[in-house]
Amino acid sequence: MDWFPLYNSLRIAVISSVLVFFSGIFAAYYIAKLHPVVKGVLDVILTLPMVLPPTVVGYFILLLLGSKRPFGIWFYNTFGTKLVMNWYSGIFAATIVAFPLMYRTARGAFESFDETLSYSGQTLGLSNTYIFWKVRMPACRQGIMAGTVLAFARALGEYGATSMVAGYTPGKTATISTTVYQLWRTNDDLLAFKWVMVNIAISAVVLLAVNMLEKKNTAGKRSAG
Amino acid sequence: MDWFPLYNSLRIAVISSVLVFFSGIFAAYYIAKLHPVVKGVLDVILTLPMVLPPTVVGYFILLLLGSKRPFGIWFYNTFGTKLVMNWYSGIFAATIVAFPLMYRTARGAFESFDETLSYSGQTLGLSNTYIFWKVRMPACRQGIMAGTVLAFARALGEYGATSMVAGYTPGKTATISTTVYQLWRTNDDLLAFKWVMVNIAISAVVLLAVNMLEKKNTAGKRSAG
Amino acid sequence: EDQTDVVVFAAASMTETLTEIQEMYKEVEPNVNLVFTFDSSGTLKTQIEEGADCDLFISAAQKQMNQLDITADPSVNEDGLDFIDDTTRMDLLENKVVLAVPENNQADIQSFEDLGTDKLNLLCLGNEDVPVGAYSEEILTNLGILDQLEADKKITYGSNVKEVTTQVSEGSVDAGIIYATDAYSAGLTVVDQADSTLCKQVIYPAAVLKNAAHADEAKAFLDYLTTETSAEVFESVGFTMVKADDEEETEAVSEAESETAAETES
Amino acid sequence: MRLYVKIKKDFGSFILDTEFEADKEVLGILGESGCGKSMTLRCIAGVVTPDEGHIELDETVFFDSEKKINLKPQERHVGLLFQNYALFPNMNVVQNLRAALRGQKLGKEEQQKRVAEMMAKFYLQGLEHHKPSQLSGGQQQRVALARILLTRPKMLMLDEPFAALDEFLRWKLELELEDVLKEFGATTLFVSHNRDEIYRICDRVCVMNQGKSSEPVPVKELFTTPISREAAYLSGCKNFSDAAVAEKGEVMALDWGITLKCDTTGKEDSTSVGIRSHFIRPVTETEGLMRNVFSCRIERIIEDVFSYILIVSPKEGAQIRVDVSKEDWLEYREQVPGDEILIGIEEKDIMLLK
Amino acid sequence: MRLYVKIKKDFGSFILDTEFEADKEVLGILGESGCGKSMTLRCIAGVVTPDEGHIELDETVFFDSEKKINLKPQERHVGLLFQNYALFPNMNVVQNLRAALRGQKLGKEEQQKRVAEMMAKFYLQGLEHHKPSQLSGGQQQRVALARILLTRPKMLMLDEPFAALDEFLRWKLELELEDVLKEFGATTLFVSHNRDEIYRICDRVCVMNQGKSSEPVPVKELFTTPISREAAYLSGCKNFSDAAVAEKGEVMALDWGITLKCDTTGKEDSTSVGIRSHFIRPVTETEGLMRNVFSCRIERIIEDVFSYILIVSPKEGAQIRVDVSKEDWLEYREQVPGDEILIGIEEKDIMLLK
Ligand SMILES: Nc1ncnc2c1ncn2[C@@H]1O[C@H](COP(=O)(O)OP(=O)(O)OP(=O)(O)O)[C@@H](O)[C@H]1O
Ligand SMILES: Nc1ncnc2c1ncn2[C@@H]1O[C@H](COP(=O)(O)OP(=O)(O)OP(=O)(O)O)[C@@H](O)[C@H]1O
Ligand code: MOO
Ligand SMILES: [Mg+2]
Ligand SMILES: [Mg+2]
Repeated sequence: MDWFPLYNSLRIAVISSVLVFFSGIFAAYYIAKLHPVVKGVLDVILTLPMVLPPTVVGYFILLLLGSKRPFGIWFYNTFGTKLVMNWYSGIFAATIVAFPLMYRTARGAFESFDETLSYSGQTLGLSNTYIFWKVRMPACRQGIMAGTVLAFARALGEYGATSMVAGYTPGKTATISTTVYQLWRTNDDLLAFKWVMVNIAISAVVLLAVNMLEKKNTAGKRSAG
Repeated sequence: MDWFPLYNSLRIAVISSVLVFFSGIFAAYYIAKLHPVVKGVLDVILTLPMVLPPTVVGYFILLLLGSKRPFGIWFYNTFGTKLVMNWYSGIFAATIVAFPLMYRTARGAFESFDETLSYSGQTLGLSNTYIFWKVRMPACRQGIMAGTVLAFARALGEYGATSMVAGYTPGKTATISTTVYQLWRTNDDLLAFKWVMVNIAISAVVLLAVNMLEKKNTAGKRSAG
Repeated sequence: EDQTDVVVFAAASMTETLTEIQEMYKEVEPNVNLVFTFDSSGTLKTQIEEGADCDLFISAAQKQMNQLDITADPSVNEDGLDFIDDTTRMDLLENKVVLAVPENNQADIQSFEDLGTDKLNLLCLGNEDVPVGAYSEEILTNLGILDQLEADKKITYGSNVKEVTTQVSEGSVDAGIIYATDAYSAGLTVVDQADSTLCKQVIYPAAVLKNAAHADEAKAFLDYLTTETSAEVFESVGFTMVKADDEEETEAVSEAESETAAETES
Repeated sequence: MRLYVKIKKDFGSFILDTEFEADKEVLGILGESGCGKSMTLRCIAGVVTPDEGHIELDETVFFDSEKKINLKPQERHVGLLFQNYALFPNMNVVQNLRAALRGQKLGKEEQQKRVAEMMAKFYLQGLEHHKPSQLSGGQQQRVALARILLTRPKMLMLDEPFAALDEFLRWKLELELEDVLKEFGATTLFVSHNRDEIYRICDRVCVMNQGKSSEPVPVKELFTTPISREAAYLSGCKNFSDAAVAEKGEVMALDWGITLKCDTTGKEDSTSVGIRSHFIRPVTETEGLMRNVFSCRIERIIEDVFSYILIVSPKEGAQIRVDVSKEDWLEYREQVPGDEILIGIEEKDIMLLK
Repeated sequence: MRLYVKIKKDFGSFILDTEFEADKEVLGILGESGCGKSMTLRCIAGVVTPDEGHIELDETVFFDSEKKINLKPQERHVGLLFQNYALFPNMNVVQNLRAALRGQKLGKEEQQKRVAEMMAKFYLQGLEHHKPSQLSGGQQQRVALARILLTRPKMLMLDEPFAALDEFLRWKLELELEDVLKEFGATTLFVSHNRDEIYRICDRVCVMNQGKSSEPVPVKELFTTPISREAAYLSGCKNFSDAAVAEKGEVMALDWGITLKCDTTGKEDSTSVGIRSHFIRPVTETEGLMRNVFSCRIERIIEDVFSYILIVSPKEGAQIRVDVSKEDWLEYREQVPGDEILIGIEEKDIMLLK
């Protein structure tokens, strides 16, 4: 068994989860404050990647970043490498597809945050950044974690857009998902199943870790009085 | 333009969203109370559909419900119709694929619920069912809504598993997503784009409605004191 | 030691065979490192069109190859794409289109002709993009039953071959039309094989790309694919080699096929 | 006996271990901040499960760790006023109150009538459609109180029910509550930090100290003859000193460095002495009748509404608080901090404690 | 003038419209539950933005709707104790306190020292690693108080800082707080429902009524000569009646159906009369000196710690509360509810109000 897909999948999933984590949280934070109609419109745009078949999403990404498109040309001229059909192309695919999950979940969490805590932080002279990371985020921990877990799982499982943007090149762009798909498609069900198990193992590790983390943070959650 | 895919997509998305809503919430509610390790294990199982390529998920569903599998045979003998390759087969696909979104998001919301409210409801003699629907759910509204929106979007956008389980028979099992995919694959980009716009319109209506709903519920959210 | 990367875009139906040949080719040409990208021919074509690096393209049908070939009929190559080096283009393999049925064949379908009868409830085809889909439609058109089947909603389209084979093996459909190679590797029961009256020869064309970084190495590998050693591998899964002396004839067929394809398109 | 409670629960850094009985009465629970009062109420209500013990009301066993009985809160029919009110944030005031009536299968009109009645009783008119987040602290507290009374519980547990109210409202609600409690005739547990409230409302008082409860005593007894330093402290006594009975009729108050004369019969093993600030008064030298007169230095003079509070210290001892009514102080009004003053304590006002 | 506040904010059903100044002093804010006290503090702290107005401290303009100035809460350096404490739920006690020191760029040791100091001052030792959810109500309040003092704000706003504390702790913290406030020398706004606390701690008092504030008055003035019924009510007066000055030296207390004799000079337009319950006392018929003596029926006798509370009613009038010290009551101890009793009121104790 060639372990490249594991390595590649992990780096793509981790990097895109990190990207999605921050971009999703910031989008959620700023959008949560807006007027509901504006929110609605932005929601539609940001949730778009969810309502389209991933392959079609991949196609749009390709139209945007392809080597013959302005951005792709500029990137090639500047960095001497193509944005598509490389291992990191999977990052674009996974990031865009996983983004709505983080965004929407984080927004839900932020909107149920008790602003009094943030006010009290402000009157204590704490910077908004500190309040954001040390008060708001931990208080919204559960929602944020749900979003992160979903985004990570989605990034790990992403197949359609990745296969479009990065292609399935064994040893170069293959991820676990595209490998599973190809193996399965070429009737190598056994090996495909092994890779499925690998994916399950990864998500098991992540999910268990997240649950342990949660437990540590919630010792004796009861409100006094 | 034949509007069948719209009709079919809507019924599949709505029915599976409803199924996912209830099953996700109940799973979340009961699992939120368990030991973190048990939770982790269940999480792995319930999040599984996310980390696999949807087509592969569809494949597993087929292995489960297929006409030659015990359950499929039993169903056929009892109801005289197949579970797969029918319009409603898309419901299984969409439900299973969208489930983790609802489940995980709802669990996040439930875990940040202030149990004192539930305690106070109990001492007031309110049934757990009443407390669940009238106190816990509204308090976790933001998270639940996020989950519902994500699940609905996912159900609407579901392509891979649906195509596997329900196939693409125009006028019978075609959904917007499979139609977009087929049209796009056969280079009818224009019509594909029209269907993409239909999908966007549906999600716009849903997301705006949800945002208006939220606004109504959050008049003057500040904690006294 | 300097390694040359030769990038090969190949139809997914060739995954097993090409991977096997890759091992063998290492001994022949140790300095060449073969980098495969497997996908459905349509996806590969899109990727090439969008500027993916590729030296050698092996398609599962003439259509995708023609769409990238400036010398092909403009009704097929609608966008006037000029990607492949026509001089290196060749027909590499032949596949057969077969009718596969579930194990117990409950519907009792024995031939392509049976598809027009009441025995059939549901038939699975690959969509047009999956090359076998185009051939399937040709067969049904030649039998004069395509429109009726569509009107009766007796056709479901799978988006890839595995989908079709799975639907057949799981008995979700009464029959499916696929390649012999796919039926072979999926272990399906084949009841009929399309002859030349039903559909044209199924050809896997190959060509080196015009802007290939390593055109010579790619050409060399393509040549290797036509050797006896490679042929053995291909034939072991049900492919037939297109003989060099068939070349003239094949050319003609491919010409004719382009016309048919053009008709279907409009 | 109507209510019997005996529970243990270990929180690691804090151990709750309490046992008491209550009759058809208002039983006050007094204890320092953090001593486990709220936790005890939560255990009785059934929202926190003790590690072991037995809870019983009116022959109904709520909880028994040995018999593995643990009734659901809903089956206990007790009303608990949570210290943080625990109003349902998504419901407005009327909806919060209506929720409490659900168990009683009333007609819509009857419901409305009862809710309106309560709204009036607790001065909540005009706030019908406010969500809890739109209410002030005191308004929230009143809604919570009204909500609990609407359920007509078999037993009432009030955790600082008036803490967020102004004095006048407090007083009015206190009268209201007393009527309700009478009509109600149920056992009531009453937690308050207000000594006067406890004195006025409660029949007996149970003193808690670091998770441990003591035998309930009649409320007057707590104020007149507390046994422990803890009890005296909670009944509002503000002056304490370690003490030792030297010989019959004499106690050395070690912290103050003075010897007090009083009746020590049966109290030989006392370790503390407590004197209420209201019972110490400045005296002139001529008052020869008093046996306990000491000279102290005035540290601080604080003016209160109807009295002056003096902080004084004996020669080398700890501070003593003295409350003097404004009338009585007139005579001494020239005094300023730093001056020496004589203070007198009557023998009967010296509390010998353990 | 150090603090100047003039703000308006419309909540639909409630309108906040307040204006007051405060010097380097402790300004009490007194007002009924729901009158807008907490909201005013929130506006000053900058966490709620008024619709219009001007807020200024020490020449720094915090808010001016016309000049479009609206400083961030962080730039205002004011400490606000939230009524619900608003402790950070994810941090333990020490972390909550440390957070408050972040602005001050202290060394780690200095930080630890100050935190430890505060923990001791507020009797929080042993709770270092408790999360807010693991604290009792009173413990939470003390942490919140300590946290605010650690930031060394330019101005302090305390919203019922001792509401959840027992009396003894309250008293100790009050002394502590007074020292801090002195050392601090900053303007302090103090919201409390405890009349005595206000009296002891505050220099002046601002009375709020349904969102409107009145001119601050010295605290003693509020208690001795309140002008409005509202002010008298908040200063703890419990007996009011509508009134009309009939002729010079005579006031008709309409609700009680009695006529009171007192000095009406300059008070001819009074509409109410108020009498503190402490200043009404039972009298015997022999006390001929008193000019205001009325016969009332005893409705209720409530025993308090150092006094008895009588609820009495004049012939056909509304109830009156009388507080009698236990000493004074001795003489009347035979009396039971239903009996007639004579009550006397001195002229100087009759407050004529608008
Ligand atoms: N989950 C927990 N883990 C550890 N200690 C806890 C936990 N919950 C509560 N405690 C501790 O239990 C003690 C009792 O809390 P409780 O709320 O019953 O106090 P209380 O008597 O009501 O005090 P107050 O008058 O201040 O409200 C407190 O000292 C608190 O710190
Ligand atoms: N968002 C809102 N919409 C409408 N009314 C509101 C809103 N927020 C607060 N109020 C009202 O504003 C008034 C003032 O509230 P505030 O919290 O300032 O009262 P308070 O004086 O602090 O009372 P307490 O002593 O009970 O704490 C209350 O009557 C409350 O009902
Ligand atoms: O790889 Mo294909 O083009 O689906 O046979
Ligand atoms: Mg408590
Ligand atoms: Mg308030």
